[in-house]
Amino acid sequence: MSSTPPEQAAPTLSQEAGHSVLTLPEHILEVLSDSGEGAQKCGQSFGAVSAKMGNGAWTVEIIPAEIQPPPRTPDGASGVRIRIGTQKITNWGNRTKLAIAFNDQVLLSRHRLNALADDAIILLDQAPENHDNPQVRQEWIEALEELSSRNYRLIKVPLEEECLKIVDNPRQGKNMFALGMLSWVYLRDLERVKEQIAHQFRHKAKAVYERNVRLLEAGVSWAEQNLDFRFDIPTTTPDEDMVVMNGNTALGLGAMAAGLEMCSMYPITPATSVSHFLSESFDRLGGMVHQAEDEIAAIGVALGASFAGKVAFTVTSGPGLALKTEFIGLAVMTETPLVIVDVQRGGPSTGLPTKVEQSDLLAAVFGQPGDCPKVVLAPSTIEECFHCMITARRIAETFRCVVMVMSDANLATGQQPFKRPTLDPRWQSVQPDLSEVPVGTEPLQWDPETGLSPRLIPGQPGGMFTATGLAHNEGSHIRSDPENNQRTMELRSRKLAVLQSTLKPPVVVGPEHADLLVVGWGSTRGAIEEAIEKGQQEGLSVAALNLTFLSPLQPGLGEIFENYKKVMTVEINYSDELDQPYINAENRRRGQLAWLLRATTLVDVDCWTRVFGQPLCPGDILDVIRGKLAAGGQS
Amino acid sequence: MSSTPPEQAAPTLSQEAGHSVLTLPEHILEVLSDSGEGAQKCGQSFGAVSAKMGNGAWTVEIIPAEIQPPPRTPDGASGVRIRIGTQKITNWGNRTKLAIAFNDQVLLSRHRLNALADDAIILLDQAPENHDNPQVRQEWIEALEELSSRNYRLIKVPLEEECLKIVDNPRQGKNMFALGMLSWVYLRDLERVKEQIAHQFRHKAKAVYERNVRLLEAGVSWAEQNLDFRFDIPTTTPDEDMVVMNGNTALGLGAMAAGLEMCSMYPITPATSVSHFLSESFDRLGGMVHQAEDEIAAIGVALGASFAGKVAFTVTSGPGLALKTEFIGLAVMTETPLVIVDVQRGGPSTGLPTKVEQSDLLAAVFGQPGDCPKVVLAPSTIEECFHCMITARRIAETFRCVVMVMSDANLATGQQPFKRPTLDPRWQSVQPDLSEVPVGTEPLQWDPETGLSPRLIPGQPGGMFTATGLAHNEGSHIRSDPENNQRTMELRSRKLAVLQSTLKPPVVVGPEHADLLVVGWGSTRGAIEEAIEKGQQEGLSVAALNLTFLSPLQPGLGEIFENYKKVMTVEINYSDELDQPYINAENRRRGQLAWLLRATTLVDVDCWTRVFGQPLCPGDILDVIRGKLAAGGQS
Amino acid sequence: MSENCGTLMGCGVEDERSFSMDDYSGPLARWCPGCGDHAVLAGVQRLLAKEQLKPERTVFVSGIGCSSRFPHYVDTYGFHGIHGRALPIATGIKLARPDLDVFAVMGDGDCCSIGAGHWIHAIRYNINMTVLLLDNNIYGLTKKQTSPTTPQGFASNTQPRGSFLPALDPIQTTLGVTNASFVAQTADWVPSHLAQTLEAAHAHPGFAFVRILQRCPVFTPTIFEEAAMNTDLTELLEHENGVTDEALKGVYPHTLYHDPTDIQEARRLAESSSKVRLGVFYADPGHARYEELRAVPKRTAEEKIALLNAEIDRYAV
Amino acid sequence: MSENCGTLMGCGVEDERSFSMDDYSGPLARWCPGCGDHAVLAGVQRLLAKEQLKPERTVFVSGIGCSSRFPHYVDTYGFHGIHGRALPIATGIKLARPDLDVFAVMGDGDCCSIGAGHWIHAIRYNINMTVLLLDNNIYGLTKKQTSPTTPQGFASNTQPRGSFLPALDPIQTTLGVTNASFVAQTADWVPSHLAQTLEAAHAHPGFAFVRILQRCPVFTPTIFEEAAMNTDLTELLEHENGVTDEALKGVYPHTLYHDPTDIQEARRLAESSSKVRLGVFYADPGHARYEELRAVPKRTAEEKIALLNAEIDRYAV
Ligand SMILES: Cc1ncc(C[n+]2csc(CCOP(=O)(O)OP(=O)(O)O)c2C)c(N)n1
Ligand SMILES: Cc1ncc(C[n+]2csc(CCOP(=O)(O)OP(=O)(O)O)c2C)c(N)n1
Ligand code: SF4
Ligand code: SF4
Ligand SMILES: [Mg+2]
Ligand SMILES: [Mg+2]
Repeated sequence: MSSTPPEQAAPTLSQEAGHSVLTLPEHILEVLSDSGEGAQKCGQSFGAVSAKMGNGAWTVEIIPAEIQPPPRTPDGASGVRIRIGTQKITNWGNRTKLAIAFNDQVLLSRHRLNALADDAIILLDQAPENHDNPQVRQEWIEALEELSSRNYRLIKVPLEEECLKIVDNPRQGKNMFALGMLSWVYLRDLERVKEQIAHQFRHKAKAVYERNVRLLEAGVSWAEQNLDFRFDIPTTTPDEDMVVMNGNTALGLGAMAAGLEMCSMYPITPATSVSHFLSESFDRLGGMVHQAEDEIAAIGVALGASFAGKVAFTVTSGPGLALKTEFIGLAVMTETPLVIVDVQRGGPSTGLPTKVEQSDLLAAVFGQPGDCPKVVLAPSTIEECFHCMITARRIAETFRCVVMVMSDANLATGQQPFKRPTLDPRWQSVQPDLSEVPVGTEPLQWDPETGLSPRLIPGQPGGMFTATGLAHNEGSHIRSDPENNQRTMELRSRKLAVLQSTLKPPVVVGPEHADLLVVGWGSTRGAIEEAIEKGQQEGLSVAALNLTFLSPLQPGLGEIFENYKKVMTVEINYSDELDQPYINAENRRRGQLAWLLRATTLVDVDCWTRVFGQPLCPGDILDVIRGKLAAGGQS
Repeated sequence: MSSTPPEQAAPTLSQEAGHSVLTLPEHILEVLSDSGEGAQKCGQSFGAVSAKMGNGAWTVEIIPAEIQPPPRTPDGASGVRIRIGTQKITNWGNRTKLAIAFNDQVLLSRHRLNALADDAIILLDQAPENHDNPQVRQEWIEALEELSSRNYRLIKVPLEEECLKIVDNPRQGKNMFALGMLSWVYLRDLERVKEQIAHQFRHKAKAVYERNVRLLEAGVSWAEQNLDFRFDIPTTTPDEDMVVMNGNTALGLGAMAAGLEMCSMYPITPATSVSHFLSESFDRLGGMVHQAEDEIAAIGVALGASFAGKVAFTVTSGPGLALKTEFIGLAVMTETPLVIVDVQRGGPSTGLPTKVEQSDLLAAVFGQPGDCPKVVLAPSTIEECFHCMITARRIAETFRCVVMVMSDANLATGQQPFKRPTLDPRWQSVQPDLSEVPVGTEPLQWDPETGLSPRLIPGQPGGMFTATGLAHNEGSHIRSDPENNQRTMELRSRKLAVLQSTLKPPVVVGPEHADLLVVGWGSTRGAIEEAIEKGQQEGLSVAALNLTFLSPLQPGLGEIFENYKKVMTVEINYSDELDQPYINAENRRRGQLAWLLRATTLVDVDCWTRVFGQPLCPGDILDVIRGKLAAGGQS
Repeated sequence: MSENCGTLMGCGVEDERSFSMDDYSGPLARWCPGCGDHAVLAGVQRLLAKEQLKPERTVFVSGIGCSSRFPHYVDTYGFHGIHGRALPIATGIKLARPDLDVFAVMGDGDCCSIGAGHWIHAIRYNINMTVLLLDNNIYGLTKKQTSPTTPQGFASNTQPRGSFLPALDPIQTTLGVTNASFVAQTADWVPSHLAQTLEAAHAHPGFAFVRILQRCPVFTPTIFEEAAMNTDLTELLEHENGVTDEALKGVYPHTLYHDPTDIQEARRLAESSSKVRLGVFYADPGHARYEELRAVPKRTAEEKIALLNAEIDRYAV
Repeated sequence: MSENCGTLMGCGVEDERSFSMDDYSGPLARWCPGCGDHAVLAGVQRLLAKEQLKPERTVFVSGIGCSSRFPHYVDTYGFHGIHGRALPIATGIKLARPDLDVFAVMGDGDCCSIGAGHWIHAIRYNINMTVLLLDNNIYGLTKKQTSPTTPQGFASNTQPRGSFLPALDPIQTTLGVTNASFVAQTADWVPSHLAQTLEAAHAHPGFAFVRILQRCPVFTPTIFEEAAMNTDLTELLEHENGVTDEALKGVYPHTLYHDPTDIQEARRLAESSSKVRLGVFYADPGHARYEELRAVPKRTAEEKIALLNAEIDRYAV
């Protein structure tokens, strides 16, 4: 699962049909519109075509907080960033090099967020400049003034005007015109683009497809006639079959591949789309999405289904996870297998529902009253979103335990090509065996060494028992004596140690000994590894480590950390910084993984974290690495 | 709040009216019965009288899991342990020296739990020996056989027979007869005992009182005629006014003394009795107990009331705390003052509802998705149960934050005499000022250094705003930009550092430098301090530290720990032990406070924990200390 | 009602076992002497024996409370869950395994207070299960706190000067929920009526909600005393499609002919309160059943793989 | 209805301010163009101005959803809470401060799905507040998932082949709960009816539940289209104690005389479904109100200390 960031090869310039073509190892572009103008569709199509042609790609949606925010407002910007490269792309990169904006205001939002490179090329619809409404014209003037603080190369495009030649409502045309422009600029294979459009409109009338192709072609020819730059990001034909999808789709497919048979959920952003995807296909496979009346019922139904012989899962995000807390305890106590997917978003409370954060880690590991040992793991790529569900289901069943899968909003909506998984029937859960069990078979016949025990399933003659969340013995009979309570807690806890004993130490990316080790978990992996690779190219002594298992932690961390002068985590969650008022090393609240690592290894693990509601940029991480290494000896 | 354990003075023997009177610094006794036979009333009366006479005392209820368990079953044992001493008593001690048992089976339960000293004197009702029912007679024989494995001094008492001379139903008489016996054995002031009975039956007919006094006196004279031992635990007249109550009553009184005006709750053992107590008196003080439809509504109502200008609180236990998780996040995010009392019980899940555990610490500190800084504190004595509510209310209001008070089942039902609090009107919350605020006053006018801000209360003209759990700015307006999110998290977190800067380092009990420091929190304090004091008397180099604040931790811990070769926690929660299969230093799951301390101080804090559903015994802790010190250099 | 053995994952062989009430008895029930829960347990065991339900294909699900200990005392499969959440767990079991015969047992706090949201929605889902509300008008296990069904004025430990509000009527509330399909009331002290009501409920294809008036001699000894002693205070609802016990009619002087398909009349009867009405208020097997609407095909691992491959193809590069 | 100024912690001085609709306007509402929530907001602001409610003594409480953004757009105090929990928060506010005028605004998912338990209990508490259910038959904010009130067969992202179950009827459900005191239905597209219904609800002393049929042009454009366009599909409930708009009667051909104190008839009307019925189904000011029953004396700190000392004396040694 290691990533190879695009090489920083020097760009080469060539000449093609009168236009300079700059060959680059990678590029970052954005499509920005008012909500409802289809920038996301345009961008996702562009990303998919690029992946199909053999580029590495990573797309990130830019999602406004409202359903239909007012047009022409910075807050309402809707769009997508696409980073493409010759090699595999693992994160959204630093700043955007080329942006197509359907109006000045949505562009401003990205400008204000410092998302655009200082020398970015910007293709901006010029319609507002001469708008009927004087307020719009005034806003345009002010926006251009504001934008002039940077060295952008701003190109006015008659986007609306050109579209009106083909459609009545330009709101439904600009995105295809833009796709045409981009296809020309990036030398995309037009046939593939049309195939993509055909697929997209496969449920619509043919005329719709044709109109969109006309828009596409108009965009191509306008660009050809008016633009003086093109970018070639060389493609490499992948030597294996590839698929491209976002993390939530991958989680859903993974769930089906794992043989999970029920997804019991309650809608919550950014987790819901897992269930949207599954609602379309799951029942054909004999599975079921159950939308429950609330999050508590959602996990309760999943637990009931698991008790009855399935391994069910539920998918949620922060506020929903909070509501499931009590039921998680019951699943742990009754040793009912259960998979819980938490697609993390910005917190606390309702927080930033559409934005990324990694702030549920400690709540996942420690959040339930009483002693609740459970497995917590985190996918770090879209591909891992798929495969982790298979791992999760298998662990849940083997260990009769709760497995929490910590994804996040960055993985959820990000698209990335990856090797097409070769499905294996053994990944599927085995249908429960309902044959009779001998008299005396206990429902919790714990192995005294490992704490493991086989499940009894309703329907098995002779196996009748009552599961209970009260303290109980191997017969699941209520017991409150001290020894039994101590022993059963021991056995439930032991399972984590047994699992841990089967795990391998995590693999460091970079030198085995160095001045600094940067540790991360989940979706930040690509950005961190790219940063340390850049750092190494600069001669910095730095390595990276990504942790898939957070509970139990993989073995060998202490030994690994010894090989580095300094260890720090990089996370998308909150930590105090030492230069802030009142904060000192003693009272500092630290990043969540940093906490876990410090308590476990007693190594002085530092952290750098941000809660910007955005994925981290490799460039910012690199700056942190430089700073940390420059800070010299004091660790 | 330091405790002085009873001195281990040598017992003295004297002769009084033909009976040997043994003078002892302390004694532990138990009264054991079937549920409904009133052993608890007997024991609590005995404890109260002892306290009034000037003994130190600590009572612990023995509570069966069912409401009316079948009679004559070990599981159904109901009763009370009372430890009295010349000096202050801070915990339930080690093993019982004298037990009165109303039948052989309830006695067996305590025998099996190893709760009785090897040389305990046992006064056992002899009625079952010649019972009509042969099964009962058989059980008696087997029980006596089982009990003979110890050196108990077993004395058969015609308890039922004697009671039947006075009452028709001995189930309603034995406890008073027993109280009489105990009063004689322990030289209690009979007038005080009668006063106590009078108080107890003040709502009943005079005849009831008189019948009970007859039973009492019968017990006294039977003892006088038949027993050959008496114990004198010398009393000291306290130089200040004292009160005696259990921890839940103290929490309730503390809440009223603190000026809290609403307790919004849902019944849950062992927290409910706080609200039972308050339901009787709170509304006379202008307060209110609201029993909500569930735990979520309970905290929601409290939050609403706090928003409207009160400081409200809710009281719960593990499963209820789990359900409140989401609302805790909302309170943190909206900076609404709120006090949450968690009377901890055995977990996980429904666990051991009537038994003690300290397993909610990490859930309290870390249990909410997203970054939820809040204050967590733990009373360690009944007296602190009272005072901590005043602290909690004040912090909640000053810092506009959530304060969690972690009590437990041991404090909840344990009774102890302590200095009568001198009430202070300044403890009361100030009635909200509803005067107009100037235009532009923001609802979250954060001090940029401290993160503190004054509350605006509905009713204040000019102050209108909408509280929200979404990310927001000082105006409480929804904002999703990166800087605002980072800054507001910083400010909410900062408040903890500011509070921490006002706290004093905790005070070590025992030597300032030693081989071992035992750290604890909450109700284990008395047992730990008694153990280290005994240890010191043995010449062991050991000290103790109790932490009142768990979030933020009090300052100076790192420096304190440096003065000890080894540091360990002693807690009533679960931890793996290194000699168990598969467990090693790396994968070991540790006590909850140990985790916090390791991560904070990077000191290799070890732990010894038990989940026996019982308070810890000083003797067991002392054994652990001996073992830990014997283990020599390797820490 | 369950489709026993054979349908989904069953044995396919004719079952020759026969079961007595004893075959369904778990460990000795630990309720207080005189607790109405004992009578309900006996009634349920009688039903199980009468219908010869296979112990291994029967599941009792409960929440937390005195009444929720129920599953421990029946020798079938069981899930003693958490407070208020019996119905989601039961729903999950039945959705996963429609072949199992599912009973849910709840207390009044459990069902009507903390569990109220699930209760409303489970009525609406109308999943085929037998649902018993053991209503003692009090929180038993936690020792006498007011429940939603506590009569106004009745003193408890949390409302010591009497319950503030009129008691919630679970029958009326259930009848208000769209898609309610079976609603009945019986009492622990009328064993034959209890038995017949349980039979009718179990036979009903859908969510069969039975409120059982249940005596708690420890905390609410007075509440049902009169009704249990004085037969004049009871009115039996009688109908050929309801519960009709000729023997009982000799004991109870008041009988009312009521057609349980008439929901308007059912609501009217639930409203007026001069007598304790026992019987089937409403029953209509024609309502939409969620688990039926959600039936999914059974697939082998290989079939799944094939379908899944087609699914993945949609994302092929 | 609130007792403004003076009672509990008020100013005692005559208030000379007068408020226009604009005085109640917060920042520009960010709902989609054409969203029915805009009309409800306008109706509420009209009510506030009509009743001259003091902005500082008025509190809007909501959960999470499109509709729950409501408090942000009214310039009074507000609490934008968490999903499903508007009613507990509103209850806490009103219990603590009966002098405040409290409104609760909820979506159909918010109130009838995740909030169902609180909804049932809030109806029963019957605390004096005005409660608006903005029912667009869908989860709006999370982008088109089935809600309990989604019509059977209507496709959503979680039930793409159509909602499985018949829609829950919030009016009928509310009418089933003991102690329900005011239940009305109106629609965002009939402003004058909306306004009068809000007035009646606000004037009602108790929990005044108003279901507002609310158009969501983005996710359920078809659901209310017909009803909003074709006046023939609507039936107005008319009564001197209900909502009666002579002007509207000219527009809507069907009017039904209904006495809102007749709960049986109200339930009957809520049941039959050929027309969309707008009006007051039930209103009776005589029901027990929890916050009234719970009124506590006001005490000074000194009084409290004295009472508390007496309390502590009980524990003196
Ligand atoms: C989440 C949670 N809240 C509260 C409790 C405490 N509790 C246990 S049983 C119970 C109520 C019991 O009353 P009821 O449901 O009527 O059942 P009964 O005991 O009367 O049969 C409560 C509040 C709990 N176990 N879990
Ligand atoms: C605890 C929790 N669960 C789920 C969500 C996600 N969520 C936000 S709004 C909503 C439902 C919105 O539908 P509705 O209540 O009908 O309001 P509308 O948007 O239609 O006005 C959901 C499920 C959440 N924010 N919190
Ligand atoms: S307390 Fe009441 S309900 Fe509970 S077991 Fe005893 S009699 Fe039954
Ligand atoms: S999505 Fe629907 S309910 Fe939400 S704001 Fe838009 S139109 Fe209104
Ligand atoms: Mg009950
Ligand atoms: Mg809605």
